[in-house]
Amino acid sequence: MITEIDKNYIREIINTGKRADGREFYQFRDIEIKKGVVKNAEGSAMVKLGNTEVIVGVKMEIGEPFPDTPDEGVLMVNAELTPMASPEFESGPPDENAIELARVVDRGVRESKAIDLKKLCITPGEKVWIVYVDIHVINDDGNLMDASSIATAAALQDTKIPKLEGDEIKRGEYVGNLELRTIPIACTVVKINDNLLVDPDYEEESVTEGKITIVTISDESLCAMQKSGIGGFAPEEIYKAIDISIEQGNKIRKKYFGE
Amino acid sequence: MITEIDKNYIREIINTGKRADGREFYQFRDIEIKKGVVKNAEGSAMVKLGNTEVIVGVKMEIGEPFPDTPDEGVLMVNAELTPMASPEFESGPPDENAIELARVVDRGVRESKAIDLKKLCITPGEKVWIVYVDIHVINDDGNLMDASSIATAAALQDTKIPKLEGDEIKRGEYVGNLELRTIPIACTVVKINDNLLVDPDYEEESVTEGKITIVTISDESLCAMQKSGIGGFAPEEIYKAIDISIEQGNKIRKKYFGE
Amino acid sequence: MITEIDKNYIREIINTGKRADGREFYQFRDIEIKKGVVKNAEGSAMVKLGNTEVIVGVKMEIGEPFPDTPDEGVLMVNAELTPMASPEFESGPPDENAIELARVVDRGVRESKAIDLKKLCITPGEKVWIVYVDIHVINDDGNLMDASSIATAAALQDTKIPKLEGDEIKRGEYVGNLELRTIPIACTVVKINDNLLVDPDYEEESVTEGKITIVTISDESLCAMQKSGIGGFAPEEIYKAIDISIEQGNKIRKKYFGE
Amino acid sequence: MRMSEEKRFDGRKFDEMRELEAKANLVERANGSGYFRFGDTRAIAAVYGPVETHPRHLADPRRAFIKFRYNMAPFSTKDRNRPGPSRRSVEISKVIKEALSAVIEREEFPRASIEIYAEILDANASTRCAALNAASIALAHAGIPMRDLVASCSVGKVNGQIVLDVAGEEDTEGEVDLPIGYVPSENKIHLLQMDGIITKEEFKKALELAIKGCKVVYQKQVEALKEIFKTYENEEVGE
Amino acid sequence: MRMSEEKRFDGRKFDEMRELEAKANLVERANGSGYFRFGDTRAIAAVYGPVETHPRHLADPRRAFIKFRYNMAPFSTKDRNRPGPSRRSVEISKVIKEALSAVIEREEFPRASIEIYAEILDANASTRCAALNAASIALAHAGIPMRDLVASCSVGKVNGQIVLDVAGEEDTEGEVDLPIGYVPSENKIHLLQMDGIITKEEFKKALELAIKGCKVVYQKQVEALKEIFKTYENEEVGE
Amino acid sequence: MRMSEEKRFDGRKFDEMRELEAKANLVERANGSGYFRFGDTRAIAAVYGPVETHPRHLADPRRAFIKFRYNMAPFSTKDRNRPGPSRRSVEISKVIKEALSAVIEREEFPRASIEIYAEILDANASTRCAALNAASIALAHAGIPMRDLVASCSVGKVNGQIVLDVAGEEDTEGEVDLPIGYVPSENKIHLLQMDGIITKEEFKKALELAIKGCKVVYQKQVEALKEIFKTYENEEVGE
Repeated sequence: MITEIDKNYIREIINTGKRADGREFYQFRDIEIKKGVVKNAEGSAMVKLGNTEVIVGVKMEIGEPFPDTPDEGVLMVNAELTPMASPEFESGPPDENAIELARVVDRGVRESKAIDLKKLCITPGEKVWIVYVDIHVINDDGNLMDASSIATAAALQDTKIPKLEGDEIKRGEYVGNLELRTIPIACTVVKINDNLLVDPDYEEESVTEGKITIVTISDESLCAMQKSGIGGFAPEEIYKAIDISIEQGNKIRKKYFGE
Repeated sequence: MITEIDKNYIREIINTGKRADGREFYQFRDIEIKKGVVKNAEGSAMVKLGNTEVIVGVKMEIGEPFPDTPDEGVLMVNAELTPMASPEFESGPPDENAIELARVVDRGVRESKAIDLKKLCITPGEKVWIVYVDIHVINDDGNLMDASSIATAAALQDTKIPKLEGDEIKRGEYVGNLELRTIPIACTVVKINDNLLVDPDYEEESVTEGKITIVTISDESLCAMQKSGIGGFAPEEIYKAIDISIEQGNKIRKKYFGE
Repeated sequence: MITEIDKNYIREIINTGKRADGREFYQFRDIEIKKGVVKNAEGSAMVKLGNTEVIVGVKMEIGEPFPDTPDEGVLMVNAELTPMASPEFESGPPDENAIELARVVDRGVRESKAIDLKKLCITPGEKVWIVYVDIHVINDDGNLMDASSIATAAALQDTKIPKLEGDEIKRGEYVGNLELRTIPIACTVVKINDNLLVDPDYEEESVTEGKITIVTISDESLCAMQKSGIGGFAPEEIYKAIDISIEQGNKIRKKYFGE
Repeated sequence: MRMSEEKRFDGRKFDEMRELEAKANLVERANGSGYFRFGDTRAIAAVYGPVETHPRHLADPRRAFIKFRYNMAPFSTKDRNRPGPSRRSVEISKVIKEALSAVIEREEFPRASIEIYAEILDANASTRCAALNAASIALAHAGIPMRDLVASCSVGKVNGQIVLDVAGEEDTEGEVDLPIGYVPSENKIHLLQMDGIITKEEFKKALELAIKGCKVVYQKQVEALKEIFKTYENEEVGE
Repeated sequence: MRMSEEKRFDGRKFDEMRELEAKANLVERANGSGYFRFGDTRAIAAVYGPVETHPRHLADPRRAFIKFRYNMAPFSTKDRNRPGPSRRSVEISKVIKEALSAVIEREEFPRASIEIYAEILDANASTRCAALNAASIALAHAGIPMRDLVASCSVGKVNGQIVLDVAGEEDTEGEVDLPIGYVPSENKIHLLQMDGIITKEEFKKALELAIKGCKVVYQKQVEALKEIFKTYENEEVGE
Repeated sequence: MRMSEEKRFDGRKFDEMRELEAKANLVERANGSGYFRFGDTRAIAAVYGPVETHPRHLADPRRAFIKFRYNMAPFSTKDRNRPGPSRRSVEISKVIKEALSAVIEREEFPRASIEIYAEILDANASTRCAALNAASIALAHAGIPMRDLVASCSVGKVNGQIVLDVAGEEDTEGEVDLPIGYVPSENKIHLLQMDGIITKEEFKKALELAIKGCKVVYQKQVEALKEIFKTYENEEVGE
C-alpha cells in the first residue's frame, strides 16, 4: 500500500525532528473516548486515536472456573481485526497479529491485577463470572495496541455486574460496578531512524525498526511488555522507552480516567 | 458448464410459452417418492423430481433441550450437497447454498409447527429427543429446495419413535409414529424473461432472474418464504407466486401425502 | 525430491540382489532404542532405524470411559509428521499418512490386547485412565510405520501409572508400571521389482510397488495388517511377507524387549 | 407497557418505525462506508474495491465478483455472540449479497472484486436490514456505480397485528418476521425472508407496510449521502 | 437365532454371502456411477473426470491425480454419524484410493484429475468393500481406462470360525475383520486390512475364502456393466 | 528445599543457570538443525531453505519470507498438550520469527522462503528461549547468512528476588517472567516479553542479568557450531 518513496519521505521528515502530521515525537494523536456505546454490553467504550478507531465491549457470562483457580472468575480477551478496518485484514479466525494484540491487552489487565477475580466467584469450583473483553477494530490507522488497551480500560471501568436469579442473568439489571483497582495503560514506542516515537500512525508503522509496548499502572510500575516487529533495541533505548511510557500512561490516566 | 448459447436457447423457448422439456410453466417434473429407503434411519424418503434425486434420513437421538425451551425436543436440519451430485459441489463443510437449503427446509417444518416438539420431551430440562433431519443430495438437476422439502415431509411422516430403556435407545424397536400435524411443502417459483415458472431444472436455473421459495401448509397459509438468487420481484409477481405455490402445495399434498 | 535416474539406480541394484546401503533384503537398519527420554511423560522412547528417528511419549490422563465399555480405560494413539522431519511434511492437522500411521499402530496395540484396559478403570462408567500415545516424528528416512510401532511398544513398557489423590494426578509419583501382556511389533514388507524387502529407507520407499505392514505378537500370531501404497500382492507374496514379519518380530522382541 | 389495540410494547403506532439514523464516511481506510441505525440496532459497513480477485479462479471475466460478510460483534447481543461465522450469519450474508449484486453495475468491473463488510455493533432486531442499509450507503459513498440503493426494513405479526419495524419483545414474542429489501425506483423486492404462519391476505398487507417503511429508510439513506457529498463539494470549493 | 456349528446368526452358511446387488448409471450429472449392495449395506459412487486438477500444484505431469472420498451419510448408521471426515473415513479413503489407482491407466491422462466419490447410504458392515465395488463400476461406466475392476468383500473370524461377508452381530462380536480388494485377472490383492488375532494358518484359510467371495462380487459387477452398455447399444440402434 | 536468602528451590545461586547443552546436526533430512537444553527443557529445531515460497502471493520480491513454527510435543508438558496451534504458541512463533528475521540476511534470497521449525520435547520453563537458541544454531548450520546468532534466556522475580533462568516451582510461583533474545555483537534486544509487576529499577537489574545469561548461552551455541564444522572439515580432510 505504501510505496518506497512514501517511506523515504516519512523517514526524512523524522530526521528533521518532526512528524508528517506536525506532532512531537512523544505526543499522542488526539484521543477521543466514549463510554457506554453498546446497549447490549455490560460495559463498552469507543476509542479514537486520530483516525484509528476501536470499540471494546465487555460481556459478563456465567461459566466454570479453571480447575487450578476454583475461587476466581475468568478473564477472556479476544480481538477481531475486522476486514472492514483495513485492506490488509482478512475474514477468518484471528491471525498472529490479532492474537498478539489480544494477549498483550490481556496481560496488561491480568498482571496488573486491575480486576479482583476472587470477587467474581459465585460458587467456588462450580460457577464464576466470565468477563469477556472483545476488541473490535473499526479503522486501523496505526497503533491498535494502545488504542485497544485504552479502550479496554475504559470499557472495564464502564462495566456493571448484572443481577443473577439462580443461573439466569437478568440482562439490564445490575448489582454494582466491576471495580478496577488500577488503570493499566499501554504505550507503544517505536524506533524510526534511531529516533523513539510514540503512537505511530499507519504510515509511520510501515517504516518502524521495532516496536516496544510497555504497560504501566497507576503506581508507575510496569505490568507487561512486548517487543514486536523486526528490529532490536539497545538496553538504554528500552530504559528510555520505559520513561516515556510511564509519563504517557500518567498523562492518559489523569486526563481520561480521573486519576 | 452451460454456455451462453445454451442459455439463449432456453430463454427463447420460454419466450414462446413452452419449456425445453415440453412442460407447462406451472407444471412440476414427474415426482417419485419412496419412503423407508434407509434401514438404519428412524424415517427416510427418497424423492426424485425428474433427474434430481434427494435422500432424507431422520435419526432420533437423546440430548439436552435448549435452555429457553426446557420442555421441548430439538429439531436439527442439515443438508449435504455431496460432491457426487454435481461437478459444482465440493467436499468440505456446508457452503452458503447447503446452509440456505437446510435453513429454509428447517423453517418450513419448524414454523408450520408440523412436529409437536413438546411431545418429544423425555425429562424436562434434561433429556429430550433430538430429531436430526439429514438431506443428502444424490443428483442435482435443479430445484433442490422443493425436492428436499418434499423428501423431508415424507421422511418425517415415515418416522417412528424408538423404544427407550433408561438412556439407551433400542434401535429397531418403536413405541409409535412421529405425528405430523400438517404437511409443509415448498414450491419455488423462478422468473425467466419475466415469466414465472415452477420446478426449474438445472439448465433453467442457469437463466433465472430470481427465485422465490414459498412454503405452504395444509390450511393454505404460508409458513416460510425465501427470495434467493440475483433478481427482484414486483409485489404483484410475489402475490402471483403465492397463488401458484398454494395450488402446487395442495396438489402435492393430495397426491402424495393422502390429504 | 528423488529423480527418475535415482529411482532407476535403486531398482537396478536391487535387481542384483543387493541394496544401496549394502543390507540384505530381510535385514533392518541398525536399531537404537532409548527409553525414558521425556521427563514430563509417564513413559517414552526414542527409536532410530538408521537415520529415521521417532519419539513416542505416553501421557496418562483422567477421563470418561466410552459408553459401551464403561469399565475400561481408553487408548488414544496420535501421530504428528512434524514439518521438521521431512520437506514433504506440512504444518496442520494430521493428513491421511499421519492418520494411517496412528491407526495402524493403534490397532497393533489394541487388537493384541497388550494393555489390559480393564485395569485402567478407576470408577466404572465415570472415571478411567486415558492412555495417550503420541508419535512424534523427528526425521523421516523411511519406514516410519515400524519405527513408530517399536517406539510405541518401548514407550508403553516404560510407562508408569501416576498416583491419584481424588481427581488430581500427582505427577512424578507412581503406583506401578503399566503392564504389557505381549509386545506387538510391526514389520513392513515392500515390493521392489517383485522382490520383497524389509525396512525400506526413504529412497527405497520412492520405488516400492506396494507395502504391507504386518503386526505380530509374542506367540507369533498376527494382530493387525495393512496394505498401503499403490501396487498389489499375490496371495503367496502375502504368505511370504507373514513369514518374514514373524521372524523379524521375534528377533526384535528378543533383542530389545527381553523376550 | 403492554401491547394494546392501538399501541405497541414500546408505545409506537403499528406503522411507526423506531428512530432512524443514517451516515456515510466512518471508516477512513475503506473506499466507502456507511452506518444505519434502527433505534438500538446499529450497523456499520465498509466497501473495498474494485480490487483484484483472490483467489484468482473466483474472478468472473464478465462482471465483478461481489463479496459480502455480515458479522455480529461478540458484544452486540444479550448473550455474548461467539466470534466466527454461524449458519445464520452465512445465510444472511448470502441473501444480502444477492440483493446488492442485483443493483451494482457489475459489468463495469470484469474480473475485479467488490468487497463489502458489515458489522452489527448493537442488536435489537432487524440487524440484517440495518446491515443492508449501511452497505448500500457504503457502496454509493465508494462511488461504485449502482442502478439504485436498496432500502430495507422488516414487518412482523404480533398478537395478530401487522406492525412495522419489530423490536424488543415483539421480536421474541412475535408470530411472524418478514424482512424485505426494496428498490424504490424499480418497485422491486430484492430481499425477502419470512418465518411464521401468515395468510395470503395478511402477507399482502404486511408487504405493503414494509414497502412504506423502506421508502422512509430510503429517504434517510439519500439524505446521508447528500450530506457527505455536500461536505466534499464544500471542501473542494474551499481549496 | 444363534450361531451354531453349521449356521450363522442370520442363518447363512459360513461361506455364504448376503444378497448382492450391482447397478450402473444412477447419477445423471456424473461421468459414470455405480451402486453396490451387500444385504443392508448400500453404497453409491460417482466419477467425474478426467478434469483439470485444482489446486494446480497437485497436478502430476506423468499421470492422472486420483481423488477419492468415502463418506457415510449421517443417517446410514445406528447412531447418527456426524457429518464431515473422521479419522476412520480418511484412512478408508486412502486405502480405497490406492487400490483404484493401481488399476486405472493413469498415464493416459497426465496433469488431469479423476474424482471419485462414494456415499454409504446404509451401513451394516463391509461398507468399505461396497464403496470400492461401486466405485469400480462407476469408473468403468465413465469409460475410464482400467486394467480390470477391483472386487471387494470381507471375511471374519466369529467364535473361532472363518466366515464370509460378516454382518450384524458378527461385526460387533467377531474376533477378526479382514476386508480385501482383489483383481481377478492378475490374482492380486490391492486392498487388505486386518484387525484381531489370527494365526498364519487361519489367515491363509480366510484369504482364500475372501478371494472366492471377490470372484462372486466381480461377476455381479460385470453383469451390471453389461446390462447398462446393452441398454446404450439398444438406444443407439433405436435411434 | 525452599528458597532462602541465598539459594533457590533447586539449590542454584540467583545468577546461576541450569545445565546447558547445545548441539547441531540432528535432523538429517533438513538443511540445518540444532538442539538446545536448559536443564529439563529441551528444544530441537530444523531449517529448510531457501525454498520456493508457497502460496506464491506470500513471496516478497525484495527479501526472503521467514516462516517459523514453535510447537510443543503433546507429551512435553505435565498435562498432555493438545496437538495443534494454540493462541500461546501462535504468539510465541510470531516473536521468535521476528527476532530471527532481524539477523537473517533476508535480502540475499528475494522471493524465496526460509522455513524454521522448532519442537519442544520436554518443557520446564523457558521453552521459547530454548526454541530460539536451537533455531539460531539450525540456521547457522544450514549456512543461511546471518549477521549474528540470537541467544536467549529468561530472568524472573521470585519472592522479590531477581533470578536467572527460572525453572520448576519458580515458574509457577514467580511474580515476573522476562524472556529476552539478545544479539551480543550489536548489544541489541530482539525478543522481550514481560509479565508481572516490576519497578523500573528492578527491570534494569533483571535485564542486565538476562544479558549476562545470554552471553553464556551464546558461548554454548558457538561451541556447538565449531564442533560440527570441525567434524565436517575432518571428514573433508579424510576423503
